[in-house]
Amino acid sequence: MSINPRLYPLLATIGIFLVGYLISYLQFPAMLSTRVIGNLLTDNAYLGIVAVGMTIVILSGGIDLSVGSVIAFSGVFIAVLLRDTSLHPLAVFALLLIITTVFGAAMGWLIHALAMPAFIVTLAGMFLARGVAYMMTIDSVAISHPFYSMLTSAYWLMPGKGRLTLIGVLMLISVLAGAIIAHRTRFGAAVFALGGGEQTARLMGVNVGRTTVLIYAFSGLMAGLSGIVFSIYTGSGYPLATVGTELTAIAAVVIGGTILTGGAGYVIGTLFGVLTMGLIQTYIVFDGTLSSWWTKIVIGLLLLIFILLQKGLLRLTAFGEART
Amino acid sequence: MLLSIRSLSKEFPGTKALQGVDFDLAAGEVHALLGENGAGKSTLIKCLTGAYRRDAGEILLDGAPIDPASTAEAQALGIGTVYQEVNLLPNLTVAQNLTFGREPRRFGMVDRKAQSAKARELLAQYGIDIDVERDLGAYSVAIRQIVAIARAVEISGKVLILDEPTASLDAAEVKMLFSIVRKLREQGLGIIFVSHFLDQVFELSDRLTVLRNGRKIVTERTRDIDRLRLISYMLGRELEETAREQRTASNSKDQKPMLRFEQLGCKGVIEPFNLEVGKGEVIGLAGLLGSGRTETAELIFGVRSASTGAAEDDTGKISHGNPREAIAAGFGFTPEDRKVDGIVAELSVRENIILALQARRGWAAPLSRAEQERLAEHYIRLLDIRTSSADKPVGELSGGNQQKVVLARWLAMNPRFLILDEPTRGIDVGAHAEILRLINEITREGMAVLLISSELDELVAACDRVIVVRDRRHVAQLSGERITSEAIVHAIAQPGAASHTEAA
Amino acid sequence: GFSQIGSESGWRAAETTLTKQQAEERGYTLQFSDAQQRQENQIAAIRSFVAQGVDAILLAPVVATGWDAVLQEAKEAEIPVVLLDRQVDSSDDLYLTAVGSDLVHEGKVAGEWLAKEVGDNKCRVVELQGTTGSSPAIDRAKGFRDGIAGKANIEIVRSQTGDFTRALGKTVMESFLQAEGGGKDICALYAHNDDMAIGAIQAIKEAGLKPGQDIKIVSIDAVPDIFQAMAAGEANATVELTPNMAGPAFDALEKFWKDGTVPPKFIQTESKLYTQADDPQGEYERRKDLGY
Amino acid sequence: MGQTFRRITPQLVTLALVVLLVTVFFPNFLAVSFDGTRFVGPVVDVLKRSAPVALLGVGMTLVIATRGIDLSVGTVMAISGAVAAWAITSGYGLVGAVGLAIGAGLLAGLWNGCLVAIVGIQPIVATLILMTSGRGIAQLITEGRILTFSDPNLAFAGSGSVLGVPFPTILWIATAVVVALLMRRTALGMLIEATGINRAASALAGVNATVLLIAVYMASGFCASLAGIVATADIRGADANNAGLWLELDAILAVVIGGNSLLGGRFSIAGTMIGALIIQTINTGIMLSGFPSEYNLVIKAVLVLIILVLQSPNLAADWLFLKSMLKARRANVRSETP
Ligand SMILES: Nc1ncnc2c1ncn2[C@@H]1O[C@H](COP(=O)(O)OP(=O)(O)OP(=O)(O)O)[C@@H](O)[C@H]1O
Ligand SMILES: Nc1ncnc2c1ncn2[C@@H]1O[C@H](COP(=O)(O)OP(=O)(O)OP(=O)(O)O)[C@@H](O)[C@H]1O
Ligand SMILES: [Mg+2]
Ligand SMILES: [Mg+2]
Repeated sequence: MSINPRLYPLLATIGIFLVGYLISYLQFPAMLSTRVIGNLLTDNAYLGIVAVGMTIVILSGGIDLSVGSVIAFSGVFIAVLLRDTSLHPLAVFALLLIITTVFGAAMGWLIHALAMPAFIVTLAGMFLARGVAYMMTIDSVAISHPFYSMLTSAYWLMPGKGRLTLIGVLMLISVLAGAIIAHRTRFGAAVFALGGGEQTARLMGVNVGRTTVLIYAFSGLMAGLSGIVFSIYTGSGYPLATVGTELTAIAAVVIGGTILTGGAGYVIGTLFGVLTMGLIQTYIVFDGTLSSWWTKIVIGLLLLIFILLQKGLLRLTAFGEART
Repeated sequence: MLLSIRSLSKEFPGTKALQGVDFDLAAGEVHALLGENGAGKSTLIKCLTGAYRRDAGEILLDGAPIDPASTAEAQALGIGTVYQEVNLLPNLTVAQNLTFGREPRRFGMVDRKAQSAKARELLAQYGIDIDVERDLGAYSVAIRQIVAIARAVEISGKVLILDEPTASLDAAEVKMLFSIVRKLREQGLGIIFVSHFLDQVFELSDRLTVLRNGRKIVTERTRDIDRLRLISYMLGRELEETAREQRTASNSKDQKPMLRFEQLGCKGVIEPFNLEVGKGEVIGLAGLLGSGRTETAELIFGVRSASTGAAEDDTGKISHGNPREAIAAGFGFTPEDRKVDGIVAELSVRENIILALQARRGWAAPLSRAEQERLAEHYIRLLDIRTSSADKPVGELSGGNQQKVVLARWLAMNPRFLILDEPTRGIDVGAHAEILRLINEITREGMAVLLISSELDELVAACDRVIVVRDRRHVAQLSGERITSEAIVHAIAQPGAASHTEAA
Repeated sequence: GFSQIGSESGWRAAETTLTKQQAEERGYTLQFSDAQQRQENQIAAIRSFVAQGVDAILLAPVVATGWDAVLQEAKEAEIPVVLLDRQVDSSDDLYLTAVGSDLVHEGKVAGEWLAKEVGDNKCRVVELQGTTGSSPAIDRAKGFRDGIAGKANIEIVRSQTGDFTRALGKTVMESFLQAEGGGKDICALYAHNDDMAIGAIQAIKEAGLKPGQDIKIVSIDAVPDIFQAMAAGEANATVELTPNMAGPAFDALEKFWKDGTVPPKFIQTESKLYTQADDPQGEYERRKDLGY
Repeated sequence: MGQTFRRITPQLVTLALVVLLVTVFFPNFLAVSFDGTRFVGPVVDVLKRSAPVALLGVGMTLVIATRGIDLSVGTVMAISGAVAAWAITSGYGLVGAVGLAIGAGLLAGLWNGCLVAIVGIQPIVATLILMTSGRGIAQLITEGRILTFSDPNLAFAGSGSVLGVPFPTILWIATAVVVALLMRRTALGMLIEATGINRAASALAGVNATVLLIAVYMASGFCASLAGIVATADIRGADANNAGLWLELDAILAVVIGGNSLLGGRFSIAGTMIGALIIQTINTGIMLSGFPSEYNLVIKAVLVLIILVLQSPNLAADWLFLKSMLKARRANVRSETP
């Protein structure tokens, strides 16, 4: 067989997702409707987008804990600006994306210039972004703008009444763009190189500083975009929104087959990681009998099972490889 | 001059690595850079390519001063480098490594097809045909070394720097490399060549420069200098050739073997083999790269678990299923990749030396600080480890000195059976002789040694018995007078030779 | 389908228990979904409910805004939605009705009680706020200020968030005591929920003062433990927020299904004030098994 | 001793600066008085309130030294607290309650350790699993409400004092000292560092890395359970929903502010303890200063950033560089003048 072993983790991820879906379907036949599939894309759009940025960061051996707060900040920023000024949403979007990108770049610069671990710098970034969101408003602010209503109701009705929404499509586009950046550009190669080892990457001619700044800027950009999508999804800005999303995103990236220490993984895998997380959520809602605490326990256990399955699958293939 | 270095200095905390070094490289020459471990060769190269910032001095390329702040800049100037520690990315494919930073692009995107084609084409020059879409990490050290060389050659428009490129290559590959280097020389490149193999230096280089303790000692034409004088330049003294003398015949001939391994093997890794180890015996393992020598050692030391076989000594069966059991059974093992498996970089020289000892005593019985210091001082003196203090992090030592620290760790354990996997890789002539002398000495006290080496001379000089490994099988055994370079080469190359020597 | 916010407090656990009890008593099957305090999970849950085709949706919204789209979807699928205990900003034709108490009103009741209690004496009040940015915190702060409006003798000298938790309530109260001359300068405490008040009571006791006498304590929710404290004379007043929101909700739904009676858009539950005069021990006994 | 002191000098200076800053906004910060039974004052509060983060920090330092991370400590606090409260209300007595709570913490650590060391899951993911599901377990025990108890002995762990010093303070200092001594007076410290820096090489040298890793996660679980007992005892009730929520981040922050590298290797428990004090001083300072709550996070973030910048290794190198340059210039000037 001529499957490149690099692809095994990715194939394992996709395989596990499909098996998971099959099991859910056998239990709840309603799971296999375009409605559920459309929901899966729409509900996880913001997570997918932010996970794409997180994938790039993790591929480089870093981590970005600030994204959840940045999404919340974005929502508040958009809502407050649309409430208090007469700017067009598109202008606000542009402004926001510039801010979040610069914010990410600044964190990247600190990480590089101070030789501080990304975990800590982005942790401070996480406090800061949410703190600024609080300072803008502590209230949740509704967005009522005709342009927004248009965005919210932009969808394509699939056969079977499922909706393929604008934001769902936006997520798919982001994944595609992320995949191209990671796997088809020199910048992407530099990202993988950093993940393989900073010292070596430097000796191979990677401009470590510039690459680090760009990586976190990209993550900031994706977090901003995700914030926009989230504000379209909820139609409001709320400083307490998306607490802990960074951890969900990291989990999705890891389930997607990317190695947390960096240097190996696929952006497409992350899409399936996100969908897997969504599947777990949907399954639990369909089940509908779990108490609050059992919900938490079951989510953790399912996460564990997915990771163990993936590890087992990889070990099996590695074993097969060794024997040939 | 193509490249001139004027009074270059570089200081690390506690070490003056380079002091006012001058160096000239002409177009169309191979210039060897020589010196003991820690002399400053790698540091000079790193200052030249922007990996380190120099403290003082200037560098002229084609007469114009250059000041590369990063290796990327040096590459852009046409300086290609193979660094001492393999400097490629195991998590990228071979093709990505080869074309890194200069990937062929179409519509702004990396063109995978062209990339692979180019990689295959580059490797073809070295007679290598592998799947370039696989991760580099899946290939052996030798392949990685060649990929690094191919990449550096491809980048170098003017200057090619090779820092110990042949350390993990075998004869055929070295030959291939040399022919490529000669071709580049004819094309007018300047080539800097660092090696501890003096034969290779004499074979390849036009001129040579010797560094000692961070200072330049001499630059001469290679053909004007002889081996002994070169060595005395490097060491600052004459080398006693004691180690060259044949080993005093082993005294274990008629005694019962101390250890016996029977039908030890692991599916897909190495065929089952038998091995008897006598007290005070030095057994050599010879073979090509990838023949399974390291695997043999790993099986014995329990790094890999054996699927068949058993070990026993005169008290009965011994278990060695993992390194700790092997250590308890009195084994020791210095792995071939010292950076990955040997040193604990941020711990001090002292802590690295006592690590195994402490691990055996258990956490609750710490060695006293005084005892630790005594041990460290002892081995630093015994092995002539060049370090400013016993408390220096071992990662800051030069490569050869790191190797000596790992050796010291095991000597401190005083095992009865010590496995040395390429113990002299990257070690200078002086230390090389030192280590061989040391092997001689410790075995005289009864320690048995399994010596894995790619240097046949070394095996010939040190061993009582040499086992030849080919294609993951132990195929032949030579002993006593029969151990000669020719015989080993013969046994490695000739399938038929096996039965012949074994019969003898 | 019932989309609950989460289980961040005992009160909410009680609400969940009561909702399940009510559903069981009336013979409905309840699809329960816990959102772990996250709106996105609630939205996803409602969409799943719609996809599953449930008969009605109960929603305890984690935040007021951002429900238009998903409520619209439910409406298109002709599934009535009843909001529990918290309000949303959406236009009111998107849901059948909302059952809840008026958070501002609760705060106001507490404030008015304090105003009456201290009369014209000078009173420096410290405030333990709920989670910054949450609607109860915002509204209860506002209501309380409305309640004491016009009383120049009552002054809120310090307010800091206690995150609705007992532990932070205690921690923050300790620093209030430090900051206000060891507590001698504080006349009353207003806590946005009972849990924080209970934590604060411990802090006051440990500082050597008598809660309920040296410092008057008024809080909101009426959970069993505060009645115990009131019975011991350590707390003064609490404003009830009943966890039985499901009862009125099911009543409204049943009427709606029977003859299409559209209930009023807001069914307000009572914000009853309890003081030490209201048999706190008895109230405690009555409530302690409700799953708080 | 002198070496340890030199190592944590930057942290001590930072702590002094933070204290100074808080004193500017709240002049009485340093005032301590004795009210007959115990010391009172903001500083005493800081020493007492740093108990959870400091206790978590002890275990976290060890885990991080092995190049790992333990995100589950906050959750383990909640579990242990719930177990303690449940045990004491079901009549197991003080010893039973504390024993069971510590047992729960050790068990949680064993679970994490096995996932990391034996199954080979990356620490951050392995502990993330317990972080999410563990809180469910804690809630399962308390059934989602606050499980109150009235046992004065257990409450002593939270609010009692010995010789006027709050018990939590004594507990965290004692734990830190015992663990630090255990690490440095035996070879454990070095073996842990070796494993963190290079697990493969350590294993080849005969270090039992697997057992060591599991032990380290169990130590973290143990410290978390102590923190959980303190937190529960403090409010005389187990609040499974909120106990230890997000405290793992503060603990990690304390470790890093304490001058330890997240990449494992060399560690200093004393540094982490100062780190915990710095964080708690900031927290208490924010509360005392009377700014509105919505500013809390921004103030904390900005202070943390400033501290990180000041302690950055690169900046330290720049300092040395500047200093040596000045010295060199002065030397030059001197040699030129005569
Ligand atoms: N990063 C570093 N930090 C501190 N000291 C260093 C560092 N790198 C090298 N040194 C010191 O500089 C000196 C020169 O080292 P260098 O690596 O250049 O030696 P070398 O000639 O290449 O030796 P070898 O033959 O063993 O490779 C040594 O004493 C070494 O300890
Ligand atoms: N990191 C690795 N990953 C996968 N395979 C490897 C790795 N290192 C070596 N191998 C494979 O293992 C085999 C043995 O390689 P190795 O070079 O260790 O053999 P050896 O006989 O010990 O030679 P030497 O000691 O001279 O290097 C080779 O076929 C190689 O492809
Ligand atoms: Mg070197
Ligand atoms: Mg080998």
